[in-house]
Amino acid sequence: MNLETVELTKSFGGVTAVDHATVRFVDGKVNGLIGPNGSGKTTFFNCVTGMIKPDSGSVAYRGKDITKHASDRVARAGIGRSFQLCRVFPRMTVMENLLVAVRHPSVRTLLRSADDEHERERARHWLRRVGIDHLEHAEARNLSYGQQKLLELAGVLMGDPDTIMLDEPAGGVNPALIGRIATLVRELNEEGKTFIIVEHNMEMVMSLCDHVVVFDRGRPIAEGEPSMIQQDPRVLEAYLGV
Amino acid sequence: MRNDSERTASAGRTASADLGPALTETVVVAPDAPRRRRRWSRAVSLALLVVGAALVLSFPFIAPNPYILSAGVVILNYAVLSTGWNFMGGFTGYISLGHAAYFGLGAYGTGLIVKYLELPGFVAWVLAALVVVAISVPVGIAALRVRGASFVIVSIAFVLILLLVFQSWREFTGGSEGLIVPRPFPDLLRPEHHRAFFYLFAGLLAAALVAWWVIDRSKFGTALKSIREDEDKARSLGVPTTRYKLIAYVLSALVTGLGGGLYALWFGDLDPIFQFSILIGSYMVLMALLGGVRHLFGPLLGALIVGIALEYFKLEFGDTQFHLVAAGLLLGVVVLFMPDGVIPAVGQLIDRFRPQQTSIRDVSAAELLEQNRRSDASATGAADAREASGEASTRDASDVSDASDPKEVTR
Amino acid sequence: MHVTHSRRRRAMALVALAATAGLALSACSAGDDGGSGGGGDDDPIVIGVSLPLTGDFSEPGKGVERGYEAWAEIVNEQGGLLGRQVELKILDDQSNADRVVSDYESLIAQDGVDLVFGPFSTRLVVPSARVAQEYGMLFVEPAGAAAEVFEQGFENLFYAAPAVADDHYNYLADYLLSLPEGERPKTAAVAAMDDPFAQGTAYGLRDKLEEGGVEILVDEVYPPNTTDFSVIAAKIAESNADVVIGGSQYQDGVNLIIALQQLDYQPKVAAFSTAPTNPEFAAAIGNQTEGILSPTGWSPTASFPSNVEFVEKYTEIFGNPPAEDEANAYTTGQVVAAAVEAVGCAEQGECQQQLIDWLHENTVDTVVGPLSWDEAGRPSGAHLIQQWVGGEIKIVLPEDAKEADFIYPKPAW
Amino acid sequence: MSGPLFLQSLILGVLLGGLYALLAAGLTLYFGIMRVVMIAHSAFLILAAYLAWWFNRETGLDPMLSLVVTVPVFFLAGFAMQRLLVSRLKPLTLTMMSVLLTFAIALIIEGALGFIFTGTQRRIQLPYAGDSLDVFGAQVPVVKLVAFVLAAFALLSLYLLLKYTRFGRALRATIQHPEAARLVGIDTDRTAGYGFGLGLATAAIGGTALSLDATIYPSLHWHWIGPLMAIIVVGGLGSIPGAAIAAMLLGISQSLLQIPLGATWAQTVFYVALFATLMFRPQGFFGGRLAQRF
Repeated sequence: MNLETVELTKSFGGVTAVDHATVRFVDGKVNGLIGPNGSGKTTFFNCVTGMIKPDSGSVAYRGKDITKHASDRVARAGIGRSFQLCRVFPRMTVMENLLVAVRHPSVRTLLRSADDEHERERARHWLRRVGIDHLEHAEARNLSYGQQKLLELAGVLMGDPDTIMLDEPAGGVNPALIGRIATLVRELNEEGKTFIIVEHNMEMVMSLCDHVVVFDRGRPIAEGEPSMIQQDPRVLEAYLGV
Repeated sequence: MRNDSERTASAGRTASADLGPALTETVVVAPDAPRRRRRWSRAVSLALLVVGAALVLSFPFIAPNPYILSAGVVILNYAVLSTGWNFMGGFTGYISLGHAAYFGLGAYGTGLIVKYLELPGFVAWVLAALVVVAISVPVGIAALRVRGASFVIVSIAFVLILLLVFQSWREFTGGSEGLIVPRPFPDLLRPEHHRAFFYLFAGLLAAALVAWWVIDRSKFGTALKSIREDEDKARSLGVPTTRYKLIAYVLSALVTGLGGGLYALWFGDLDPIFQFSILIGSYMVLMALLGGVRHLFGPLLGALIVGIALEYFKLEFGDTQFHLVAAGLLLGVVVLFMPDGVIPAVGQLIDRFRPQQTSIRDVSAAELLEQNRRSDASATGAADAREASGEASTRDASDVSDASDPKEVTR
Repeated sequence: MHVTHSRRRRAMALVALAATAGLALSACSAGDDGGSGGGGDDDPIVIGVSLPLTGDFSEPGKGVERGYEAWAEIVNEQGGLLGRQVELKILDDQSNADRVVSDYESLIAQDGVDLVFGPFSTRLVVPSARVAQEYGMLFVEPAGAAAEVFEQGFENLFYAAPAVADDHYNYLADYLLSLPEGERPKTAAVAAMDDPFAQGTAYGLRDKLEEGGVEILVDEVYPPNTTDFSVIAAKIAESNADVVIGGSQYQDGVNLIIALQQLDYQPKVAAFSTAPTNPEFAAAIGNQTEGILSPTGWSPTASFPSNVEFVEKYTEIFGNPPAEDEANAYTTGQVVAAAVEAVGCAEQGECQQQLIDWLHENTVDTVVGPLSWDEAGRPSGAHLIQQWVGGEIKIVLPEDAKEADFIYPKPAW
Repeated sequence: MSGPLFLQSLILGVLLGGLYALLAAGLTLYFGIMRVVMIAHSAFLILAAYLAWWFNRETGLDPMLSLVVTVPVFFLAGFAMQRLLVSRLKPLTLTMMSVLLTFAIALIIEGALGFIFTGTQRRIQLPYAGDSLDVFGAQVPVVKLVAFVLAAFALLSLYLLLKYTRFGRALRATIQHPEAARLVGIDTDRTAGYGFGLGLATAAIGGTALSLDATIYPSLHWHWIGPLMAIIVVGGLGSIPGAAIAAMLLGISQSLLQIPLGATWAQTVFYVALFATLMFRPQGFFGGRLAQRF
């Protein structure tokens, strides 16, 4: 198992966003996490990656407990993530955005110049992969939303994570770009990266994912292959609110 | 370095060319413009650096009288303090209005060590710097647990506490009567004393600037700057933000404390109300912001402008509080109209006069948003936020996930 | 408009500083402007002063300013010093030690004044005396009365008043302790500002009473910027001490008295430094002043010849009679003037040491009587004790100088 | 500590706490509406106190009558400040920059007061300044009681206004969920402006109450801003009842601690409470969950 949570719970005031969620994601696959709006997917993401502290329950990554880890430790353990409304460092250049994400230097190299040709080459590689290498010197705030999504993805990849969690990679971008992102995900998955993707775009989920978990009211209600999920009555109920 | 023709070629390329026909965004970006500017500005800054250093070093000889020289010392002291502040404020974006706390601790630390341990002034100075570091670590750990406005409140509270302690703990600190620090060079006449300290302050400033510069271009600096841009994002990329912020905070306290200690040795009379005043702390912020927190020489430039202006106002309107009004107005103008400081503002002004830029990025980015606008509520929210802020950073503000977000987009 | 003039000149020099920092050469020309003051015989003698015209000590600071101005006007009316007119350059130090130093530095080094007078308040006297010392200037001051002033090893400093702070209440202490057993106060409460002068006066009395067997029930210190006295007053009221001693400047004394009144505390003796001699004191505490005591180095009715002239001329100039701060400032002027007239010079350099030497060896007649100093600049006299009697403040001690009888115990306020 | 002295200090503490509560309520109101830490709040407080003093000196009338003018003027000033200045700041850096902006305003007010009224300490001379009431052997100063009643009345009015009026509902909606408020047709910008005005109006009332029994000088506001900041953090940023409770508790603690510790050390109670709150319960003790993030 790649990543699993046991009885993970988080509530805000009276609202329980994640409710005793026990979920397993499969290593080496593209995992999908779907569910209606407000079903707690993003909060679940945030709990797993240490952005917020869960009230109870545990998270384990490749057999190690990471429940209490702060988000930077989670990242260094090999889990990279993107944000629902993509987040880049607006007033840094595209290149600098990537250089932030290098696997973190030891104390000895901390004061070395960030202008490290080796890291730069790696950064250019990822920029080429996502297709924005011509923007290397542009400030991130001047990029279009779609370009920022690609930049964010490149930044995550720069940290060389084994597992990549994407929060709505298709949200707010045009269909052409969605196709490009999907292709990239598949390529990277073939190269050995595990993906966990929250997505509303059913077409994308169904075509891309190997394994899908369905969330409703803060807990998983179904999981399995996409084709099976599509026919699951509980899923239909959750989505249609019957 | 690639040659020019190659760069020009890449400049002409559009995003769509790279992303294939599927992507219709037409963002034209000129990647060579920043580079050319960088080279140009590097030459200019080098020239300015040489001229500036020469001016600073020769100042004690061209200063017409000891008073002007002492004003020069005060301004160098301000420059040290605001550069010290900028280790924290500039890199991480954590604005401390209470940095006078470390100025005061450095000064009082030096004075008290001389008084009680009877060590030579400069030994006391170094020891006091260590004391400042020792104090700043726990305070930093506590203060950096919170962000934004709470951090500002904590920083103000810290300096107010120290003021109370140093006023009240009379047996130890001398209370409101202040503390007299003996001169390290008792044989020097006053003008010579000023001159010696002018060079000491200049040396300290140079050391602080070099340290800032080293960090600025280091991996550490890049990580700190990512904290300034978006702390949660930086963490999610694996930057150990807590530790890095603390290091920056302690360094900042150290430089400020060293400035305070040197001030104590130079000035000789310490008074808690002056050493621990919010006003001194706010001058540090004003100077750094005015010059530009992202620039090595920003705080120095700000110190020069504000320092001279303060002296001018005190002399011209000395029997009134007019200098406060002036400082307040200046701070207000900086905050409202040029939050990035003078240096970028001047840079933009120069850009306006230089030949046609190839970049039409801003316009196209906005147009693009228009195109990309969808019925999707979250995406629309993002576009709104970007338009409102004029910046392209967006935040996840939907779901209940806002609890994880430090700097909610507030409308 | 001499003040404005001086400001402009100094401002010019600052512009020069800016120019030096920004461009390069132009500062040199400003140097000639500042370096030396008036050298010729017809030039006025320029006297530099820095005073707290704003901030914690602004009230007494302004009194000192009026005293200096009156002195200059009276001297000039009579033909000046050494046949030259005198001119004051007064700067505001905002009650800050850092300002006072840079003020004197600029007055001496930049403006090249011929003489300096001291600032107000002990806290500011020490740093400014050091500047003066390092430039070799004579430093006569009207307000640095605390013991520590004279322990800094200054050779150029002279305190222009009859007694140092600790001795201000000597007559009162002697009087109270000489009362018969049954009437003598048995307990006392002290509240003093954390200021060397205020503490010096209050603790002088406290220590003498304590030696005489009076029990000290409350002993509080508050920082100069304190405005809320309700709890200090509550403690004093709770102790119900016979004597209340306030080591006050002005506003703090007023606030403390009001807070004590609010708690309906009625002592037999209420002694406050400085505040009760202020002209606005009575109105500020609702005119319930009867019996409040204060030491003073000076009395408007004292018969020293120069004093009569001072009170008369001052009243003419300002429309109301002077108070103690004004008199102390005037005394400072008299002391310096006596030295200048005797030595025959008034300029920076050699002359200053001659002035200093002369003052160490001679006695000067002033509005507070003849003054002479020890090697550290301590005067060797005692202060008078005044009391509010029938709506006016009058000298009640010592016996031979009294204008009214001592009221004891103090009536309710 | 003896019984009567304790009672005395307790009463003084309650009277002080009432004033703190009113002022902290205003401060936390701005924060709730706009995520703005209004450093200039206490400067406006001192400004109002000066206006009351000046009014009293010029007319000889009771300083409380100056409220008729200062409250509406401050309300408008707050509205204008929000609409013209604060709303110009970029949302991304709003919190930090608003701190600096309001700090600048505080400096301008302090400087202007010094410029106009000089740095001399001022105090209103009231005929009943020294009067007091006897309550179980403790003396309750009449002026402090008047100031307390004024503050309590203002705080109660604020509470009723927020709780029961249409405007209050709009304001609370704006505080809790600006987007949702906008969706139901509330003009949130305007409402935020009114909220700011309301905050400044509390400063006007607080300043007048303060002027009755305090010595004022231009830089006095620094003495107030620290405790007020501490109060709103301890009470939970944005929570008015929290601010009021914290104000009362801290005011009483300060007053009681002054007896064993002395006036200066007692003031540290605010900062100790502040740091303890941040260490152990950054969201504040009485509601609000925003502290850590702002």
